[in-house]
Amino acid sequence: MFYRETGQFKSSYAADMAIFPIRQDRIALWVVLAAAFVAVPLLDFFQVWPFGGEYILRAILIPFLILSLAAIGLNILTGYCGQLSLGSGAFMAIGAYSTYKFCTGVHIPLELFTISIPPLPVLPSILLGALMSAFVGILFGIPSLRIKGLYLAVATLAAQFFFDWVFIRVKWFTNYTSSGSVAAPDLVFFGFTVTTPIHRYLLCLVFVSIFALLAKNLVRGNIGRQWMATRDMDIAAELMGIRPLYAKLSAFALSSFVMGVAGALWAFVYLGAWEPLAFNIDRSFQILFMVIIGGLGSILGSFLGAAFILVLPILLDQVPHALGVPVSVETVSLLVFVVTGALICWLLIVEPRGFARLWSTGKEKLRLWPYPY
Amino acid sequence: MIAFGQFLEVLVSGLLAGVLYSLVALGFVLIFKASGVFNFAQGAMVLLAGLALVRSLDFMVAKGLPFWAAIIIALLFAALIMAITAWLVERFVLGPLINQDGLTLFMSTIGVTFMIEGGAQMLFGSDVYPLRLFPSDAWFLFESSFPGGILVSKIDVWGGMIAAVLVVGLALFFQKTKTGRALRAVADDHAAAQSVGISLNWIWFIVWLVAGLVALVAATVWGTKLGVQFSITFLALKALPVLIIGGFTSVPGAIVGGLIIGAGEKIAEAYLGPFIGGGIEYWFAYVLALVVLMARPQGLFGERIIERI
Amino acid sequence: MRRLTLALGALALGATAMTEPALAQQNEQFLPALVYRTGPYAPNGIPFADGVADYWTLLNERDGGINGVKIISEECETGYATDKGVECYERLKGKGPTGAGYFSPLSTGITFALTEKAPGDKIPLLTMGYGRSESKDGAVFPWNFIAVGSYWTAADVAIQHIAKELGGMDKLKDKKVSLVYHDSPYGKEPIMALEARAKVNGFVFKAIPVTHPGVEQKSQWLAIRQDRPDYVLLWGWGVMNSTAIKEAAAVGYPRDKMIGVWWSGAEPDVTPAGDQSTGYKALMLQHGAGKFKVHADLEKFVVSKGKSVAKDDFAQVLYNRGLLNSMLGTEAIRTAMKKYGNKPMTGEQVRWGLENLNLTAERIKELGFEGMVGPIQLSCQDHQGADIARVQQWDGKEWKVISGNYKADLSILDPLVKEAAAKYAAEKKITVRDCAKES
Amino acid sequence: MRAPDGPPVTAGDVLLSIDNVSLSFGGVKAVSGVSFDIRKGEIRAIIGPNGAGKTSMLNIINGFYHPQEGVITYKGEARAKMRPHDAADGGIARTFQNVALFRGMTALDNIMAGRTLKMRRNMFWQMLRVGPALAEEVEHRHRVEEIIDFLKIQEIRRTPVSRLPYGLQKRVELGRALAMEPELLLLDEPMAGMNIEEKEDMSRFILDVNDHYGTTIALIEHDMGVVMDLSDRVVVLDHGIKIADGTPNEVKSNQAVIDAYLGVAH
Repeated sequence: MFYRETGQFKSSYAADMAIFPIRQDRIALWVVLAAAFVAVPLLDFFQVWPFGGEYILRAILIPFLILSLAAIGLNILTGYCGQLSLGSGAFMAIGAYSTYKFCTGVHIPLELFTISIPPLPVLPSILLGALMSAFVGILFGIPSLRIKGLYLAVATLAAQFFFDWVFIRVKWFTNYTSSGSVAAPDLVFFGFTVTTPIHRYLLCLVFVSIFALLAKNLVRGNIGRQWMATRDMDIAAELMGIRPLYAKLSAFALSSFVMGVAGALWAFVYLGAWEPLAFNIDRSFQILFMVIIGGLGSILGSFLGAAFILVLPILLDQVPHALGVPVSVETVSLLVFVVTGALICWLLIVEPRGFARLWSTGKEKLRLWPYPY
Repeated sequence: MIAFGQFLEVLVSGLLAGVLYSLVALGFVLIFKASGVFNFAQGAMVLLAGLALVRSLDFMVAKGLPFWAAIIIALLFAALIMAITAWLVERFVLGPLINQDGLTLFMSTIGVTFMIEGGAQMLFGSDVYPLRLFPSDAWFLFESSFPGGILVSKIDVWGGMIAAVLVVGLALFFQKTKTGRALRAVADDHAAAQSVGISLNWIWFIVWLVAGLVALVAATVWGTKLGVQFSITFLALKALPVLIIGGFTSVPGAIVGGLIIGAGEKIAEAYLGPFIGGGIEYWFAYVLALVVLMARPQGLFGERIIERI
Repeated sequence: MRRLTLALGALALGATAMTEPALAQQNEQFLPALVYRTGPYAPNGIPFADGVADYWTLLNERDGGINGVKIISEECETGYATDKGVECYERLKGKGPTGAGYFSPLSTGITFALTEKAPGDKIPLLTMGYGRSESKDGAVFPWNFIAVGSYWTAADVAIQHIAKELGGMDKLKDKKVSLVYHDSPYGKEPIMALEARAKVNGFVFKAIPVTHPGVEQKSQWLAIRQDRPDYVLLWGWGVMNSTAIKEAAAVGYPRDKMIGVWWSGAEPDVTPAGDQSTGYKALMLQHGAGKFKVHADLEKFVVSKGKSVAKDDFAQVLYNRGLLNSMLGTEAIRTAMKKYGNKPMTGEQVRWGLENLNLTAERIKELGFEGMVGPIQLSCQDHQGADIARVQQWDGKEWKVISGNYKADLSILDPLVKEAAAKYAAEKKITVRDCAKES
Repeated sequence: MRAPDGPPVTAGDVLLSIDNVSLSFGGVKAVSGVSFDIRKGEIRAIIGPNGAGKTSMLNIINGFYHPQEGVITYKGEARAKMRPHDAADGGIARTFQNVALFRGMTALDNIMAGRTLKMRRNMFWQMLRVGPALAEEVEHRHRVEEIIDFLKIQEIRRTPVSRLPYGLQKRVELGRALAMEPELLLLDEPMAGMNIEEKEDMSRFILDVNDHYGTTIALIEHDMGVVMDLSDRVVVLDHGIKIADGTPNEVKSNQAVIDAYLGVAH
């Protein structure tokens, strides 16, 4: 009834090509953004339920935002360009460690000359770190020109394990600390030091909003169509003049760039101090789950998937305690495993294309409601 | 001479270690071959089989049963558990997902992994349970030719023999039995197999059961090697490069892939490792697999991918 | 529609759980426990968590809490994953009338992450026998308490024990000592101290990494078989330890020439290898397995009442370490109460208590820990409080103490601590406290 | 590598010529010694029984297969081994025997994808999607809307192509090829599986394309009636060998062609 596009006429193609051509959707987006940018800080300021303490911000919203960003990164590669990757953790790690190096100063003495970069502020460091990640992404994307599907997925594990090893073994990356763990420097942006949870949250939110918008622009533009064409039918795409080299490597580069930013945020904003284990194979799988459950080829799906995979186990974990059921922690955490697994299977049976498809089917139904057709 | 002896030792232990990875890789191959499902849960199935085996074994030994009787009953019990798992997976997960694409099926097996990992530990406990089925000391061969001899772990040799028996058994199963032939038919063409009256549900149950039994065999060897505990699930990650080198669809490929990966990673660790800091086995196996894939994108024994339009 | 209601119900429940209105009684001390009872390191995580919980139960059952303040606690499963640990920390830090008293994550990765968060939240970290070795320096790390021992202490004591077996420090010269370590910050910690020792004593040191989780170590042990080091130090965790012992047996390396760190010296590390473990040695974080006076109390007040969470891990090495961990924490709270009064302590107050903790021999005897741990005194400068350790040996059935206490050579270690702490302070721009000025 | 940019080819000149081309797959000959040419502005049909090597011929023309022997001259320049996208660069577009649309995309996006080569703004501009990038997107959308109007598929613009009926999919595919503004359009059985009405529509589209845009068209078709009506010249292949070449009427009365279609033994 209320969700109708009747009477909304577009007078230009530009309007027709907006992210949300339907007015109700646009309103919904503004509501979400307002909630994220205004309501959350206000609720936090007045410590209104459920924002008492910092738990929601620090343990749920911040990791949710960062992992959503990583999921957007992987979605570009896997969802839009169809290149299955299990190396997300590695690209996040490259982003994190490179950012750390740029923040603390790069000094490489070579035979003939010395590369020396003084410590940079955090923001340029993050962007440069992400560039490093993009560069490595291109390098590890080259095999995709020959290797396809699951074979490629397993091949990307080479990147994962190689970089796990590099960041443990090469002491230069950790500034020669005795244990090889790294602590992030202060987060200073334009002279302002980000410390409180709400500031950290807003920082992540800004990054995620910008990158989500840029990613959305890309996927609905020419390059996005090239990616999807390569995904859906690579031969036909090539016969139409789409260069597989350019399409695939640009997807690898952008995806790694976004994942690099996510990695830097994960290390600097969420963890604060980290070891390579923070970006191990489990992280790669976690992000792949998010992308598949959320919906391949959907920016919105990246958020929904991240929410499901991250938040569901945390919620489940607290249900018995909230109900006052005396169950041991061990049983609860095993139950969480079982229930999460069962929900994943159930969701796939209900809608194999993930949350994003559920969402759009729901919208279609809503458009027609109360009529069945 | 010493150097050559050392090389031989590294090579032999690498080859044998590789065969042990193959034991896990075989389970992947079986399911992929018959249903096109990349079964992420294979590692978890090894854990489940191992836990079922060791816990029932301990229970019956504690009840005073002679060891040989206890081990037979325990094996049967573990096989039963794997059969139940196969039935549940087919009935409630893969059955409803028939005709979905590979990625969805892969994701669903990840859901299955969570359920098996949680369920197995809930039923049988999450501690470490020692299992001693095979001797775990070593032989020292050719001591006259090489000082100290060439070390060969007995359990690795046992593992190798078991893998050989398993491969022969699987080959016979596929060639000689009606079910085995039906499995091959399904692997070749789902729709055609259905049209001649082969029930896909039955086939999927059988293939998961066979993969479960392979997991049980792997659990006897790896359980003896490591003790039955959660870490056993990590073996899946060691089996993946084996799988890609061999090709997802080839049983002999899994064995050959195992030999290549095992020998390759051990030789790299022994001769390249010292120069770059060591601990390179894990990624070296994957890089080796990547190099093979660059030459043959479908693995050494995988079916050739023909591009048509 | 019914589904939706259910889903909403679950959400609401979750949300309530997260807020947990402070309905709890005011005279309760909240103590969180980050545990891992599932996952790859569960066999080691379970006994420790059991010991921690049982000691708190004992205090409540026997003494009615700490000076009348009842202990309430909540476990949170981390699965040894850093991000899960951080989530648990955030979930538990504000609970109870005064918030969490202290945290003991029992994971190097989580310790690193929490080290960055604890100062902001004003909650101390009690990392007994693990974590950053340089956090001994309380001037730089006011919130970290690496009480009883650090990995550098461990490394030093291991070398001293080797020297004693060889017949003197001078005998170390040109001997070969190899370290087989878990390839992670945890496993890498001792390398710096061992390298320093090798320089002083002239032995040849070699570090051999094992990739996490350590299920495959054939190459490493073949290298050891060929290299024939005089001693092998083992810095493993979880499945890596028992696998190392088995591989050592397979290549014929004598187990009594192997010395594990105190995280490689518990029952789950040796039992999977069966008889092959016989003769294997490990350091003790002062204590070992076995029952002491406190265990009699535990049996009387906790086990017999069916309130113990322990199964067959009662009085095992890691269970006892859990007891010790809880004892240190609660004694710190008791110390803090002397200053702030007998009421629930805030994290900040517990920090003061830890920093001023002085466990004398008499007090330890009173607590029933005599024979498990020696006197410990913490201070602003010294957040470790003790630099001694012993060595135990597995005789096939149980751990036997085979040495007296060794005191780590601080002339070697303290400069390392100073240097590493100063580097951390510089990188993080921390204003170093002046301990001379603090009481 | 760029496709040849020879001197401008005017109507009636030879646009593409194929000289003595042979192609085999592991010993099996798909095409052997075939020569024919395509003139600017004509509709050229390639016919023949199943397995005659027609699709292989199209694959050779747009660079997907590389013949072992023979020379292909396009716009006056003999071309060396080239990749399919170079053919696309040179103005060769194509539809497929079994619809090869991008199944996950809408009809509109499929056709927009055909504009890829014409779009110049780089990734950075696309990311921002303001100013010149947006203007470019709008401009190409105009061109695509013209094609949509032309093919009368306005209603299904936003529908994912996997949900469209077969006939419409074929039409979208034609639209996608047209969006490339090709000089040479290769149509592989554009009317396979269609009913009479749909065939008539498609025939009209093909003729209109040829008329309006002056596009040279080479098509493979089984329906002889359609071929005879549409094409200017016909080349007949059988078992990879050219057996006839000429106007529809010439070909119709050629004995070799009749034999091939009736299956007379050679």
